[in-house]
Amino acid sequence: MSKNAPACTPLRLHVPEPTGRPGQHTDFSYLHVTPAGATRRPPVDTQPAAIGDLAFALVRVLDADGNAVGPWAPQITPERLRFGLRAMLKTRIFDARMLIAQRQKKISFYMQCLGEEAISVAHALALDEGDMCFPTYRQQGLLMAREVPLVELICQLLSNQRDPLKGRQLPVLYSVRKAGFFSISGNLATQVVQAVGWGMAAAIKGDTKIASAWIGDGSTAEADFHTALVFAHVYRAPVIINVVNNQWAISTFQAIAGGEGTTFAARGIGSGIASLRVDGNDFLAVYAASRWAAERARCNLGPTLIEWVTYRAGGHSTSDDPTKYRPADDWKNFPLGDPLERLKQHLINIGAWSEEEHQSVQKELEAEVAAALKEAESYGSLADGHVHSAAEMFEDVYEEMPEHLRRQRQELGV
Amino acid sequence: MSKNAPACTPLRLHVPEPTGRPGQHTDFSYLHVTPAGATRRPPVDTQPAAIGDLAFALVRVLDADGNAVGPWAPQITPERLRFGLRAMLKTRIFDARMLIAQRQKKISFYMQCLGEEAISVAHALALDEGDMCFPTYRQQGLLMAREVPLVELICQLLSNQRDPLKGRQLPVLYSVRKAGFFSISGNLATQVVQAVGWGMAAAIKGDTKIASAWIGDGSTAEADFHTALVFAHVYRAPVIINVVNNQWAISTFQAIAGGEGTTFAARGIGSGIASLRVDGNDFLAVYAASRWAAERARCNLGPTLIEWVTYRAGGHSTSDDPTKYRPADDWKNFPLGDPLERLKQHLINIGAWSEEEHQSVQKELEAEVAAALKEAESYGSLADGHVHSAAEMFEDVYEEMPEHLRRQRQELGV
Amino acid sequence: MSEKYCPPQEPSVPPSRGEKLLGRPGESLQKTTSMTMIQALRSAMDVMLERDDNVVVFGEDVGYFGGVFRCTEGLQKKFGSSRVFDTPISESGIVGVAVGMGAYGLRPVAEIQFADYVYPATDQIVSEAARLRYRSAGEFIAPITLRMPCGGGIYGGQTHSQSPEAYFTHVCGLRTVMPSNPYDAKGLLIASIENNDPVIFLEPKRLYNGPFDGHHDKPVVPWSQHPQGEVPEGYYTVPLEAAAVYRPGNELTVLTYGTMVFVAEAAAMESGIDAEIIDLRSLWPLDLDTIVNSVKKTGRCAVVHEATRSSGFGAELTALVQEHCFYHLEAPIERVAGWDTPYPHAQEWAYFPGPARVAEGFKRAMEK
Amino acid sequence: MSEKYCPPQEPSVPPSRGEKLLGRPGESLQKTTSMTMIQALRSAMDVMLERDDNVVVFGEDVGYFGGVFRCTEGLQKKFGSSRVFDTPISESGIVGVAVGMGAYGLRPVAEIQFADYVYPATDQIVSEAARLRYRSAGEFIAPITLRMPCGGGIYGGQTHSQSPEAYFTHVCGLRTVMPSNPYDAKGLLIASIENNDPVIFLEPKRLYNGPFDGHHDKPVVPWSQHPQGEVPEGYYTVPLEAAAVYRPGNELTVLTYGTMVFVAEAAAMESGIDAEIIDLRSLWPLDLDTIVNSVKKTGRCAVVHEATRSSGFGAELTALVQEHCFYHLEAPIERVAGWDTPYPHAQEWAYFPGPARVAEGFKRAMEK
Ligand SMILES: Cc1ncc(C[n+]2csc(CCOP(=O)(O)OP(=O)(O)O)c2C)c(N)n1
Ligand SMILES: Cc1ncc(C[n+]2csc(CCOP(=O)(O)OP(=O)(O)O)c2C)c(N)n1
Ligand SMILES: [Mg+2]
Ligand SMILES: [Mg+2]
Repeated sequence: MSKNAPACTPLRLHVPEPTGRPGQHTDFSYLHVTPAGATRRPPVDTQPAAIGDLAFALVRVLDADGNAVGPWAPQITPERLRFGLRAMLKTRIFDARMLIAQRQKKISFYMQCLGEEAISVAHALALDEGDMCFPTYRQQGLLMAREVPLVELICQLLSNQRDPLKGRQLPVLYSVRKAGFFSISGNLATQVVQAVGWGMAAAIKGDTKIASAWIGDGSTAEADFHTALVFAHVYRAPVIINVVNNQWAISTFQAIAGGEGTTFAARGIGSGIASLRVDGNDFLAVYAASRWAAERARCNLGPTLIEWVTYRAGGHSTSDDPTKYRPADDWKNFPLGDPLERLKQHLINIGAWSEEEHQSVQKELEAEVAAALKEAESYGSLADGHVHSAAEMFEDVYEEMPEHLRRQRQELGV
Repeated sequence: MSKNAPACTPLRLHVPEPTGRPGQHTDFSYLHVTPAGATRRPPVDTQPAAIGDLAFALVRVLDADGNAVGPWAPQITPERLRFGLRAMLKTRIFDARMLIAQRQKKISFYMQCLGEEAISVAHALALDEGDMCFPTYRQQGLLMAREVPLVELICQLLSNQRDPLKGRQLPVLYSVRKAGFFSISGNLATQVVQAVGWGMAAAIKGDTKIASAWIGDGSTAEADFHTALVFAHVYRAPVIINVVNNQWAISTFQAIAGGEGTTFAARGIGSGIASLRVDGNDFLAVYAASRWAAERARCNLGPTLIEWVTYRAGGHSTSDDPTKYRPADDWKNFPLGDPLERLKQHLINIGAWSEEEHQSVQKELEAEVAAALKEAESYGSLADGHVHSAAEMFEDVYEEMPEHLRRQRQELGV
Repeated sequence: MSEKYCPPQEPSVPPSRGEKLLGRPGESLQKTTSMTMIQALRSAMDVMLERDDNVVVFGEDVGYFGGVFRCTEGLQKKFGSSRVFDTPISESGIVGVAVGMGAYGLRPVAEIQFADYVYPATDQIVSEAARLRYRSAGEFIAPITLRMPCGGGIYGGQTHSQSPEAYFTHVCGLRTVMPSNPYDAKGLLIASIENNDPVIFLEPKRLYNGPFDGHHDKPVVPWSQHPQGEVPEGYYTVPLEAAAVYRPGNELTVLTYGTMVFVAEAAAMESGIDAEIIDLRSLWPLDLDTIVNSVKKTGRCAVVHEATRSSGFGAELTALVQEHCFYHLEAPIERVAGWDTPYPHAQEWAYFPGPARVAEGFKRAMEK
Repeated sequence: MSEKYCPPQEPSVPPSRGEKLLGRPGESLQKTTSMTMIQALRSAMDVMLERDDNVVVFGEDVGYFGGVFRCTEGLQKKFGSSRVFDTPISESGIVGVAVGMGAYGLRPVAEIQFADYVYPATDQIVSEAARLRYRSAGEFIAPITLRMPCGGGIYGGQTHSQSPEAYFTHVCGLRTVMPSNPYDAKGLLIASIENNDPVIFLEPKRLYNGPFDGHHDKPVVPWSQHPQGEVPEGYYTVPLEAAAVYRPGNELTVLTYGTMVFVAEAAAMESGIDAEIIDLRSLWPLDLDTIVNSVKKTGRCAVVHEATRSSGFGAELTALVQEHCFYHLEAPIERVAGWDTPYPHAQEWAYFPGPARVAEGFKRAMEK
């Protein structure tokens, strides 16, 4: 072997760092935010190879004044938008109340989606009944938009005797089949490839229902994300793959998941998947992009990957203190703002909402959440020991309980 | 939930098919072959984001007449090219002879690299001593270029008493540390992320050595391929990721691995990795692209992914009969030709080779291989039972043999 | 175990060779045919693809080509490529999409090309398929069957020879099954496909073409010369969770499965020990009663498997037997298994627990 | 086991509380400090990062933040981000790059955030790390240490509570270690980092802050009140493959490890049984002599672990004891373990094998 090496300095390991740490000010220019209305909207049947640029652009509809501009401005009635705002508000109020309940030790653990409400709520509006969502723990907005009774959800959070999941799952790891909401796994990323399988099954059966999968920026590093892209592409599965890029994965910045110098939407390009990068705090953009993707899926045009650019405004979970690893006022400086405020402004602009209505809806929803919590608490909680019986622990391991589990249940004496 | 669905036909599953099956004629236009010299050569320090087009192009140097044209035509002496041709020839002769030995039941199993010789040989010439290759079972060209004694290799193939791997590995799963050739795993794709780890280690230690990893088109579907891209990108690991797209993975066409409507080189784009698609049957293009990637790695410019477009001219292994699933004359119609013929023509064009020399070198190498086989056979084979002792089976499980393995060895009475 | 798949009087050993009409619950009398294990498995998939629109078959090379062991040959042609298809080389993907399809309502039958390659799918199997019913309190299930050739004896080296059953038997929510002959292979595969729990279906590849007894230097006996090679052509099931007494005996209970059934038989014959050989067939959940009854009768027990010994499934069998039959045991339970090393290529037969080694174990179990 | 890491007279129980000077082979007398298990683990990594340039530490959230359990807090600041760094969320990637680094010559110490999340890395562990030395006949090795918190007791639900040791003890080529106290945690972690085999290092998270005895309704006892919370500040090792007799006794041998050491102690005290509690520390390879000697003395044996019972590591322990001590056993070996279900969130204490259930098991082992 000969000497080919150019005269280079010694190798060194590059370890990405965020532009802001506690006490500093984050430089958000890395987001490459473009003006609302600037990004083109190709027809749904465009070949993925022809729209690679969209994975590096940013689909935005609402401008700084709250007006809907550009080719992505969707056809949607004020009525639906009002429903959306209400669902976002409900999500936020619910989260805030449950956070308190956790601090009060009524609930053992909680995860909020503060700042990300538009993504799941607007997406839910863009889907059809019977479409199946494969969510992570930060899509409670889907449940609010699909009007799942709050008492049911809170019983799961309290792990009480009416917890539909029988106390088996950590709070927030819901499963709500009737609302098209797949059982949330504690293991990251596993559900994305399952969603592809669900979509393939729908295609095999000649159904018209599609699947929608959710994954965080950090979790895209998991192998199952790749697997999902490969299978979705190969079989043109009717599925939407939603990457919620909220900039953080617990304490690690999105660059540690591979966001530096590229985008998460771009992950779809190599797999020949139509890919969009969208302002996730822009309710109208979320709705429009979701409709575009759902239509593609439903018309046998294949999968779409959407990166939703947003910010995790709260802690990762109730076990987390984000001020340890990022500036405390980061969200305030986040250039895409607050999704709730932005939709509210738009509705006010088009004369479909007002400050007064906002106040009264807020009060109404607060009361609704409080009442639901109260009712759910009346069915007990983990804290007070009113949980599903220990005997139920042995059920649902198999369809029918095998002998060895019967013996174990007897040994426990339940 | 409202009804959003457009009026679409029922969903259906798309299952890709090759353009040719047995008895048919493959339409190779799906390869999008461009003329030699047509693809640009950016400086090594170009940002990956600026060269996404190269992942869909095709780097070629040798034109139909065997002349080196265009910006990728490398600086390389005729001496080195002659060495390269010789190593390719040796690889092909070795493969052919070992295939016969397998048919003669001297060797239990064999895998040839017929038609793909340029990729590993030219790549080896572009690397430095101390650089570490993490190969698959189809890079024997690296061993030929690095002049590993043939007897040593054949002893591994014969699983005999001088097999350096003590009879533990299937034939062809070599490990040759001194030649910078990492132990081949029987499990696909696992070594790519290990190569990234090796490169990260070199960077951590301020070394100047780089890693080069190999994977087949089919195996890119494995999760470890994605993992390798993510880690290589995040830490800017000094590593070259070689995807050998030989169009087939046993009986499945490259579209089943996700090659339809896109390229394997394009898999790097989303991860912000510089990515090239290269004519793998063009020795000069392979050398030039490998040098470009090696220089990037060595100068802390990060990883490069290269898709080598080639064709698996033989069966997958000696257990495989490709006429069952593809046209028998496919290779003849493959538009990128035979790498050996192409380099030979070029060398003849520049006056550095001749038909006569070719014949005599061929004879010489055939004799060398035959002699090596003969010598290796004199040390026994699996067929005649002259293998490493059963006692050695218990060694190297741990650094020092634990008690329970001592007991088992005693039980076996060896 | 559902009644439906477990007719109480199911014969564990089929009638002897020759065309025969068998009565099966809910089925008319059936014609039988001599089949290899490969043909029997293919027939099971064929029958189920025909009976149930929700059954789909896929895996690496299983579509056009019909699988590297040809188990799915002809099925794509017959049922079309949206029922039987090739997949990318991604075991985690194969299992992951199977889980999603199962949640939708299909019954996926997926092939892992070799059991040695199942590890990338571990998370989808352990964390997902096995737990989906439990964590969703029954809202979603994963009625999937994962077929995979296992075991050595074909000079496959360390990555084409493994017997990974112990990784699966530790996972609650999974069923693990391993047939030892064509009749059981077909009946168990149909039962597995119909079962609503995820099933790991291990196929001892050394048995694909004949009842290999470990004498690798002797000519191969084909299934056509063995009574269990006689297989009904249509639908029938062999119940899960039911062991078979493969060879009755009085001196020693042998617990085994897969290839080792025949090796144990050879060892019994060669050592002259009157061994009762129990072919477990379903490893987990297990038919403990059959085991306990036998050990109480013989007072001695040997456990034989090809997988590495330590923390192998034989450990659980040993623990259960000593727990349930302690006062009946006259000697320690013997384990004969693969050594605790990877499966070497050249020393295959020093690794494989052949008849001589198994017979030694039987003798030790008898001596003390 | 290398001599270097195995001083023959290594005391298995450190001297009692208070600042003390300990003599260690090859080390000068050392100051000790009261440490939690987290501090002890951190100290082990700190010492090794300092002593050996080839040691690197990484995993999800372990860099800037210092890990979700804070085990690596301050290490990035001290040693820089090319020695201690965050990784993408990819357990297979974490182990995969560790294998490559090990082949290069580094000694990676990687954290898997919870043992429940190790499954995506199965293939890299089982097929690669564990087999690299063997398949390359020693040309390449994987001297890696994979730290991972395991076990329940913190209301973590099914994916923050698992004890997956049995998947690893079945893999030849792997070492599996589980400390039960700060002193052992530090000494075993240093020994693991120095060892040239891949080590699965399981950390019972319920013990991070104190010797939890299973009485979840009683106040938590901190390590500062326990003799094994007294830890030398510098370098020392606790040998691999060496069990510790945690509590001597004559009536019953208890084989256990991790959290269950203290639960077993509570059960022994509460049941009044004179149990000899053996803390295995290294699960595999195993210190069988200590076990056999004890069982031969007591004639009775109970195995206690938190992992699900069936095909758990307790099965192997049971099998080994009956193989080696059959004629000394007066009663069946009892297994007390987690139930064969996922670890439920709300029924945590009905699942966890607490002192009452363990004491019941002890009584059964004594009765017959
Ligand atoms: C396989 C696996 N590895 C690690 C974890 C621990 N974990 C839980 S959430 C999380 C961060 C996920 O970040 P991201 O995907 O960005 O989602 P986000 O929390 O921001 O919504 C981690 C590492 C896990 N649950 N599963
Ligand atoms: C994890 C794993 N799955 C499956 C296999 C079986 N297998 C061996 S080679 C091969 C095809 C690989 O095709 P490709 O990556 O294109 O490489 P090529 O053989 O064409 O060089 C398969 C499926 C394996 N060895 N490992
Ligand atoms: Mg995130
Ligand atoms: Mg290929």
